[in-house]
Amino acid sequence: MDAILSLAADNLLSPIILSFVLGLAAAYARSDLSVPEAVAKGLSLYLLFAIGFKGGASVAAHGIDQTLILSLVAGLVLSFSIPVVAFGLLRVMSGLDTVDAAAVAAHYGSISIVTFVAGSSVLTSAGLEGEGYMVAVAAVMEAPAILSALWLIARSGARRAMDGELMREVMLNGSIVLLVGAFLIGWITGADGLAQIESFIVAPFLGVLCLFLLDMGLVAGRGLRQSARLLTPGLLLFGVVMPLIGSLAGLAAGMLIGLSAGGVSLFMILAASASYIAVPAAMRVALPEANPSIYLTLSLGVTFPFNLTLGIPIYLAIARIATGG
Amino acid sequence: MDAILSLAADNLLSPIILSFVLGLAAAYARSDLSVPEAVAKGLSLYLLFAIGFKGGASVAAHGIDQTLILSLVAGLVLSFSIPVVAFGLLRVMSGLDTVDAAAVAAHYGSISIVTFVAGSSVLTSAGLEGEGYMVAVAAVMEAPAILSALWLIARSGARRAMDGELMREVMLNGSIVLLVGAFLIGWITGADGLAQIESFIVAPFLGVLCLFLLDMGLVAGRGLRQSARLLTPGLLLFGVVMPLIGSLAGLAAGMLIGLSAGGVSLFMILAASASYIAVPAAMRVALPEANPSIYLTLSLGVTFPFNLTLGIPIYLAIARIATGG
Amino acid sequence: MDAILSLAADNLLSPIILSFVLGLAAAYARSDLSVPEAVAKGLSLYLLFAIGFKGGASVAAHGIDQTLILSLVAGLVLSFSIPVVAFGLLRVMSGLDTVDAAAVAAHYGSISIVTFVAGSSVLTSAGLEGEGYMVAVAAVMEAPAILSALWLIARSGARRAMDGELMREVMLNGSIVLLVGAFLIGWITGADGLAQIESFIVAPFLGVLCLFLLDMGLVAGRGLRQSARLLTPGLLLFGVVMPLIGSLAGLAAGMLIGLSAGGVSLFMILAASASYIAVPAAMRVALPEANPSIYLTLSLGVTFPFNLTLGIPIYLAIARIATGG
Amino acid sequence: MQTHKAKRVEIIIEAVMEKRLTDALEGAGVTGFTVLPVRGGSGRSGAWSRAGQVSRAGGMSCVVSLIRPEKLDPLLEAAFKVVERHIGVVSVTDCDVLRAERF
Amino acid sequence: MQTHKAKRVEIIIEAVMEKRLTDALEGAGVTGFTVLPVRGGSGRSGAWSRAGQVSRAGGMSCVVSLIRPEKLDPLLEAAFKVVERHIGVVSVTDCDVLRAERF
Amino acid sequence: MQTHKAKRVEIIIEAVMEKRLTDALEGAGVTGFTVLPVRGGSGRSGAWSRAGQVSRAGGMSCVVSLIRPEKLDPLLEAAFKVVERHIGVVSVTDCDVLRAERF
Ligand SMILES: Nc1ncnc2c1ncn2[C@@H]1O[C@H](COP(=O)(O)O)[C@@H](O)[C@H]1O
Ligand SMILES: Nc1ncnc2c1ncn2[C@@H]1O[C@H](COP(=O)(O)O)[C@@H](O)[C@H]1O
Ligand SMILES: Nc1ncnc2c1ncn2[C@@H]1O[C@H](COP(=O)(O)O)[C@@H](O)[C@H]1O
Ligand code: NA
Ligand code: NA
Ligand code: NA
Repeated sequence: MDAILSLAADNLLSPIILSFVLGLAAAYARSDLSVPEAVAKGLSLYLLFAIGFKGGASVAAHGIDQTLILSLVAGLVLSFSIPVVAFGLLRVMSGLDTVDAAAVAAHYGSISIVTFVAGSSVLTSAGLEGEGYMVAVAAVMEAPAILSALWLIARSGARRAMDGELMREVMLNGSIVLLVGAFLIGWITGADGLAQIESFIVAPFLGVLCLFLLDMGLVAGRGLRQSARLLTPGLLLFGVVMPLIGSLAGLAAGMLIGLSAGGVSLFMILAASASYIAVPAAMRVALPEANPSIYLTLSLGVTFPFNLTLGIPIYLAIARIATGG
Repeated sequence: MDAILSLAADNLLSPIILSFVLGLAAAYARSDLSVPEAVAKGLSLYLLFAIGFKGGASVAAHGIDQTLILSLVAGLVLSFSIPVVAFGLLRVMSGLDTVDAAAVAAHYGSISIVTFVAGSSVLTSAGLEGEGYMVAVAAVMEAPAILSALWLIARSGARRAMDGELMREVMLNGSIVLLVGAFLIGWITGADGLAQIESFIVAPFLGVLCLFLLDMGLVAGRGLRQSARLLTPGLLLFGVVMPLIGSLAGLAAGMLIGLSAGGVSLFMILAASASYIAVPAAMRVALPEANPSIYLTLSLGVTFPFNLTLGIPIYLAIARIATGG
Repeated sequence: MDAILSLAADNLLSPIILSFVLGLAAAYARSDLSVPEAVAKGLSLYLLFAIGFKGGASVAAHGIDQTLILSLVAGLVLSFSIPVVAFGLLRVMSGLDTVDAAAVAAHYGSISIVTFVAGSSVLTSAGLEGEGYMVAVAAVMEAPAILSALWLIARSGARRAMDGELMREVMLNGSIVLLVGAFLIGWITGADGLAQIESFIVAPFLGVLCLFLLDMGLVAGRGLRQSARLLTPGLLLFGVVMPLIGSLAGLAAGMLIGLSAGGVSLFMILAASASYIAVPAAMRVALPEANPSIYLTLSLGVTFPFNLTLGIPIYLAIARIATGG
Repeated sequence: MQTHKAKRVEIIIEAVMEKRLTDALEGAGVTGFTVLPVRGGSGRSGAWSRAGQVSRAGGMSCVVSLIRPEKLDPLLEAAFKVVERHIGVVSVTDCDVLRAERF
Repeated sequence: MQTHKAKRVEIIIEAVMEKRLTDALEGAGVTGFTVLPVRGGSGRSGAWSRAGQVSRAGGMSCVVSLIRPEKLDPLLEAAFKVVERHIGVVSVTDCDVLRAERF
Repeated sequence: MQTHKAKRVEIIIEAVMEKRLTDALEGAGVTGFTVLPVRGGSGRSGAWSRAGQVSRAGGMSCVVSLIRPEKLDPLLEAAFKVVERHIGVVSVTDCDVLRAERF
């Protein structure tokens, strides 16, 4: 318990968390501080490229075994099934109707790559490292949850065909393609490749992450300021309980596969995190009736900060205890 | 004298000054070289974050004493009072009417953070370092001058109420919030935090500053090309004399408080510099009748280049002599 | 032969090439991955500034001699004359009319600075280094080809006056001004200047290049997907044969002047490369009747990838054999 | 100068639907359109701004198309099918255009 | 398709006044508007461009609002109070809109 | 509110020709215009998008000018000379403006 608390305290007072808090505070104070859209996108391209590449290079260094395949499959299974749990919980805990509940559920089955990135850097500073291929697992977990959500809605009568075009958009959305592509490049070019671009993707990484989290704080804060009234106690509770549940599913998966303490932590983080880029876009296309303020506020305004501050240290501590690592 | 000249020569031939000159020259030659707005904003976010953080980390390292409070108070006093001097001078030296004179005066009471940043890097290469909290002093000096200018106008009859909304906008403008926020983050996370993001905010800093000054040269050059005809000899002279006067006020403040040679230099630079971001925006809201071409051309086209090239080495030399440092 | 193949293989599996391939693949798969326009421009500003500065710093370090002047003159001559060859070839190999053929020819007489940048980094990893002033040669080779193309058209009757305004635009376009300006700054500030901004322009350079090539892959891929049908076999062949011809002209020039193996390689690369930024813009002004899809697809979709993957290693190998370096 | 009667249709639509809309316009025989970026706005579903956003979800595009009057109805039908379930607005203005052969 | 008469109001205003304008519009009962970025322009006070600018001072925004005809006057009154002392232009065009229930 | 009849001219033109166009407008006595960025579009010469582009070659600008009705013809003549050989479209709409003294 002490270890968790001290880790959480360290984490809370790190530049990346404080940058997020600064963004939140600036938004609440209605400062005009803002990051241009193009710059925010540029930062996210950098983060995806860097995290993907490093994952690939790490796979090149450590080799792979069957745990890679098992992890990918487990990721798929989690992404497909978590929305069902989330949907059930939401129907019980909140007054959301089917469409809104399914839309929210899709977000929790999918993942947030920035949470993953932040988690990885906490792992690194705690002296742990996850399996490099976990970025590939992150990529496969983005999309399936969307299918589950649409299936949940179809089940309840309001047939909603997933058209092929949307399917293609979701599977080939920019984040997935860049993450997987950079992963493959890192894998192919290995240590040599990493040496060439290390001072771009490794050294300044945490600093870039600070600026990006500042921006996320601004966006989340503005969203919260506008939509906090939508957050009923039930929804708020869901936004904190659901990641814990997800993390336990991730724990189970990671332990069954036999991942390292780092890998198990990352699995927990992935399962606990909620999408705020790919899934919202897909929901606007497939479920325009669902209120975006609900799912965005919950995912970006509640669950993301929770994971960033308390969640990650908790998952890490649990993973350490569970794996004895 | 020799020391000043050699320092000035060194300074004039540094990459950052030459980048500014390149921008000026490109604008004069009507090249289509330009930095996208989003990129310019991104660079300025980086510079504010980095300079704020480093200031905070330096405070964490050296501790603080009552000079911090005294410096903040002195900064406030300077920012409030310099516009009064500037206004008087302008009324004597130039044919500007009350509104234009007050608007210009507001710019000189406030500060230019890029001049501060450039000055800091000259200090560093001269082996000096100012008190880390001078970035906080920079932040408190941004806004008061605006109030003084509005008071100057109110005095002369043309009542102009400063509405609360504008007040909030000015106090919480993005640059102030980011600068102060990053300062606090640097202070809280200290040496540990700095170590984490050093290769982002320290190593590439001067290079980023070069690109930003290239952009400032382009913007200043375009402004000058369009509005140089507004610069009467009286105004031009003001644009060079006023920073010198300001710097002496800064010198007095720094000496009274007992700052180091670096700290005194920074105080001089702040007092000598003229705003070109926050104050122009506030003036457009509060004094739309004032001609922006006058204050922008003077601040960005005359005083900024003067400080960058000659002013900083002069202030530094004076500070060294005065403090015996 | 083996050396070429192994160099080509190394090159093909480098992060920069694979990043380009990733972009191409993403565009072909119709992923929505994209780099914001402002970010792409920001990256290109960085690359131009860095390559120019490093060239200048290298001149400051090694001094210059008459080969500088000779190289500049040779660059001018090549840029003026290559379009004539290209035009003749196009009239024979493809069904393009005079206007389209002249427009394409202008692109091949001019140069692609990214090809130059990529070539320089291959040189560096092969342990070679070209004369630093080759970036100045690159700059002088941008514009003359445009004049040649307009002259080719005028010859064939369709008089097309090059107005002074366009001339100025072309000579002072942003890339030339930044490249030459940064070169001069690097030259003036020399080793001192380089030391100040090295961790900005040297260390992260290859990583930035990766992101930029990813973007170029996306843009090239989208262009190809839309316009591949315009590429008749004759045009396709031209897109591969013309760079080889150009490179031989560059080889002759470099050998006559007596450049190092690195310098000869760079001359070959410049002569082989085809513009895709400055010349297209000039052609839209001067020859609006020419179909941009043809020249852009050929230059960016065929010749650029060819040079990037196979061309550069070939030129390098030839230059080594020819110079015995 | 010689001008010709035409219609200017302006459709403000969610960015995620932009491609579907322009595909539908092309399907309806529209020969040209221009897409303007949108920075923010407000409507019944609340206010929004693109500042700092990465996802395409919270953003709109503005598609402007100049068409011959007789093509208005097919265009509106096609556009309506896409915007129907989505937020956004469609407006039509009378205008005159140069170079009618282009439409 | 069924369309309805409406007005399209386009206000080009200094960026620093944008928030004050949209607040005033909301105060006047306007239910929706869209903000387009502006890249540059020229007028009696000279030419300007956003290239390389960091300050919001030298920039304009374009606010477009579609409204029912009867709301035009309150909107213009409200807008006028904000733009009065400032540079910028206001234009009104007749238009037809789909889905009138949205306005 | 007091409004005045005016014309709203919207010219979508290749970015490389923007400066030439606005110079021509100024030559024709136009007192003001606003330039909006354009993100993409489609026409007889194909579809295009600014995403990831560095060159100004493949891009368009949108120039909007409000003018007194009597200035329409000189404006169109001037604009036509610039756009003549180039891709792009020109449209004119009737509108009402506030503060006619500004035009
Ligand atoms: N009356 C209107 N005039 C202009 N734009 C509008 C209007 N109503 C809605 N919009 C735009 O369409 C978006 C969605 O509107 P709504 O469906 O009302 O939430 C808004 O955020 C605006 O960008
Ligand atoms: N007639 C006009 N048509 C379109 N935009 C205009 C017009 N006049 C002014 N503007 C815009 O409003 C800004 C300020 O105009 P002004 O107040 O005339 O200096 C200009 O820079 C343009 O962006
Ligand atoms: N009918 C139209 N409505 C709106 N914009 C158009 C139209 N036709 C062409 N454009 C714009 O002008 C560009 C060039 O058109 P075009 O000359 O037809 O290839 C297109 O890419 C569009 O941005
Ligand atoms: Na999840
Ligand atoms: Na000052
Ligand atoms: Na060439």
